[in-house]
Amino acid sequence: MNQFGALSYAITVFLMVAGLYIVIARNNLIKTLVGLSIFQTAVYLLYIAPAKLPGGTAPVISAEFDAYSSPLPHVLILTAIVVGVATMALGLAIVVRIYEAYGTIEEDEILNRDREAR
Amino acid sequence: MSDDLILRVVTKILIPFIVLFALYVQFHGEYGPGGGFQAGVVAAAAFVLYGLVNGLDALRRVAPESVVETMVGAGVLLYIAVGLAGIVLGGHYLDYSVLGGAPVDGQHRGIFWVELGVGITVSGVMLKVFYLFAGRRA
Amino acid sequence: MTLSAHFPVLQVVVPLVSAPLAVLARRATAAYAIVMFASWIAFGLAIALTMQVRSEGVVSYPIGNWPPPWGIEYRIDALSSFVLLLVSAVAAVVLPYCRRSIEHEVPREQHYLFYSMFALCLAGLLGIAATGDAFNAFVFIEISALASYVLIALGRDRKALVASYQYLILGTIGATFFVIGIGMLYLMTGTLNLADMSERLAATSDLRPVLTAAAFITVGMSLKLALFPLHQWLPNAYTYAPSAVSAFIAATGTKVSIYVLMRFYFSVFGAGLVFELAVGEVLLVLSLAAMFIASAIAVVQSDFKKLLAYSSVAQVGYITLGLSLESVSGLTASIVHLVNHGMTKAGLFMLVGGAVLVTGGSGMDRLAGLRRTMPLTSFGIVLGGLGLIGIPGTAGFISKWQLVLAAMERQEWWLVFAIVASSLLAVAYVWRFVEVAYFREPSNPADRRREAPATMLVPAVMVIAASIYFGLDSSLTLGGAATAADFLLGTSR
Amino acid sequence: MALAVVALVRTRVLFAVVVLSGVYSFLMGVVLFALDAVDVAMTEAAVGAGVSTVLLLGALSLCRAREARPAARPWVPLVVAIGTGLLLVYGTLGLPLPSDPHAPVHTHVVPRYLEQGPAEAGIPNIVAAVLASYRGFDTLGEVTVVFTAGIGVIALLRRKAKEER
Repeated sequence: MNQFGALSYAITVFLMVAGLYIVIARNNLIKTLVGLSIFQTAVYLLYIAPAKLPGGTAPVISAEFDAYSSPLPHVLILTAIVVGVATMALGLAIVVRIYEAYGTIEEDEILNRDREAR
Repeated sequence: MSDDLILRVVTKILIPFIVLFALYVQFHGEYGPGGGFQAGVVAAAAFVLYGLVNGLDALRRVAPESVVETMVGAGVLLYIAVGLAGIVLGGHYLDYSVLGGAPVDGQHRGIFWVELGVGITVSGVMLKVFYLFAGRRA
Repeated sequence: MTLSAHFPVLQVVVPLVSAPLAVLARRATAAYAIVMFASWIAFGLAIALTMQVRSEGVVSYPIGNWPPPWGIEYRIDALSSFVLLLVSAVAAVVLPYCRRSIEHEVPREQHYLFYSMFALCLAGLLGIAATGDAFNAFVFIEISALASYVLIALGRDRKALVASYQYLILGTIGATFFVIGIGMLYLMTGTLNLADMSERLAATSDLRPVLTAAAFITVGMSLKLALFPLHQWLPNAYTYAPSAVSAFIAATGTKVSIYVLMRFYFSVFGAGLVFELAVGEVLLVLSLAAMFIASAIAVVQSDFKKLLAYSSVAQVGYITLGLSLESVSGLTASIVHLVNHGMTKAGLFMLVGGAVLVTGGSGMDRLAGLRRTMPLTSFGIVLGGLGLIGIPGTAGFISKWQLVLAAMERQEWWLVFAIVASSLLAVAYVWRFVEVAYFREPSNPADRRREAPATMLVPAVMVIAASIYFGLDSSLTLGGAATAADFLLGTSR
Repeated sequence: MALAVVALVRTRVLFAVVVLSGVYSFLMGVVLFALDAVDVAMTEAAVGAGVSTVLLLGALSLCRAREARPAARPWVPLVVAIGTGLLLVYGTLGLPLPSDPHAPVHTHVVPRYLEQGPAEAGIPNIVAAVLASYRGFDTLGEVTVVFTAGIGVIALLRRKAKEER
């Protein structure tokens, strides 16, 4: 079970690094947003993985089970998912407006166009 | 898109079931997984499907944009109001125990209305966002 | 229960409820009235809460009547009531200003949405200050952040969209870092209540996750509070946002993030732990860098709003400098500068907003000869500028003097010198305005004298006047800050 | 899942990026399900694989569909990202391992939810009970976030681009 634990942390860290890399390195506005959502998703694992108990079950109380995974992280992550998608929707709306105003969604091209306009 | 007869028939059959499923998820969330948020998403999906098949104008007749915008605000308002009801009835903010005779009844009632508020706002927002993105193309 | 027992939660709920009401009202005037009414109530509540904290000490409110740590607790102490007062006061004075200001900047059919967003931003910021729960703080950080992205994107220039996008990306990274930090703390302690967390952290044996959490929270919040060099989002956001938004967010947004950092440093981790980590040294270096580099950048700006924005980055440096000194007097300087600078900057952005409305832009060339066309506005900006420099008689002096005292207390004479030297840079950028407005001829000599509309000018002048008043009589601000600093360090491990 | 992410980093066709992120979210949903987080899994599948993908496709159809060219200096971001990762590794080394029933996650606050939840809140799904009652204020915040995003999108997209200066 310890290997499982270490593995889950390893995956979490890997996803986080990959997501963050996309966010910082990429020029394309939409891809940056995708990277951001991967980065956020990795956090879900950080919270949820430690909440599981071996032999436990989902936290819906019934007479058949006596071990449940911890419900509180689930609640927090539900909220985090919603916040994530809300941010994504807003980000995309801004991207659409940027595209209409500039005709591109590449960050450096946008900066160039602003410089030319000056 | 709307010319395909099979597509129209299939969606016509499908949509009531999706709505039914949304209602199930909304009101059964206390016993199984689910709740207002998921139900809102599913319910909005039903309308989005209708809009995709029958066109945006047909959808506007079923769910006028102004109604949808009202839903966006109404859900949040409902949630906040349930909280304030707790204060009015002599408890704390969002204290559902004072909403019914026995504390557990109050909790039930509170959770029911709160989840409903979530469902209304979420489906409203999803639908509104769909309108805006889809309407932008025209 | 009496109504006053509910003040902590009403403080946040009143502005919160005005947001959906404004949307349902649809009409610009109705939405405006609702939100303004709510923000004034919020201001009144903040005053009442400050009194309560003064007489009774910490006020705790269990939401849903679930005792903490099971439920979410609102917890108002000397520091949070101070921040609540700042945020709600700025909102109460910026809102009357909004009406005429945004008529020129935002299409009329969107006004009700604008006011709704403004209410949400206000409610979010107040919620951050009021809550005693780590995850609840994250949720309200996101409410205020999303609302401010929208408010900034509503600026007239297309660059506002890009500024808002960059802010969204960096802000979300910051918030996610914050969540990672909270997650680690939660995994170590099993609680989200800040007071409970602090107690249980004292008992943890393995410090590695705690230190990592401290690092993540510091970086995350530094992004939000625009600590040099993580300030990239700020200048464009302040420059291209609608004037009223610049004024409100500049005075409150970064300040509340600093509050969160203070809260975690002193009420959760404990001063001992944090400053063992060399956080003080790092903060000190970055603060000095902000004070000098950002001020130097400000001097060469060709847009006055951008100049003020870079000056904000520099002024945040003074606040974090006080924080890095690890002493009551340093912390007092931080907290009092939070308010003094917030006030001064709000006034300045409001006055510039008026000038933008009349002259059509905030470029330095547009402001040429402003003394002739808008004498009152120009004079107000100069007074505000003196506050940025820290001339005696202004609020800015009070906080800088307090900072100097804190540095002398530690016998760091070079630091005293650095504070004075960086103020000279502030003289340089304020002089830019004086030179343009007072010694250049208007680009169009036919321009007649024309001040901004009274609903904009009066609130702006009131704020600047307040910044002078608190420069002459600092008992309220400095006294409050000292109490808060004493309380924080007194209760800190 | 990791493969999907690697492919995602490398590809420059935005349509593929969107599809891959949908696949990734769905896989994440499966993993969460395996971790006994049923509610979360359901939401992640519906939101990550469903709503986000639809939103991304919608935005994509309004914009250009290819990323221009790779970034000029990929080293700085790589260093920052890996630095963050290393810090995280350092931190996780000290965390209680998952599946330890004595970890604080399972012992401090949670037992009351599990033991008293059905009696106090009256419903057996503890996630719903905590969500709507114990931490109901968080959920109010969450709805407010959705509301904020919704109103924000309305404010940004309802106006036609032509009115822009």
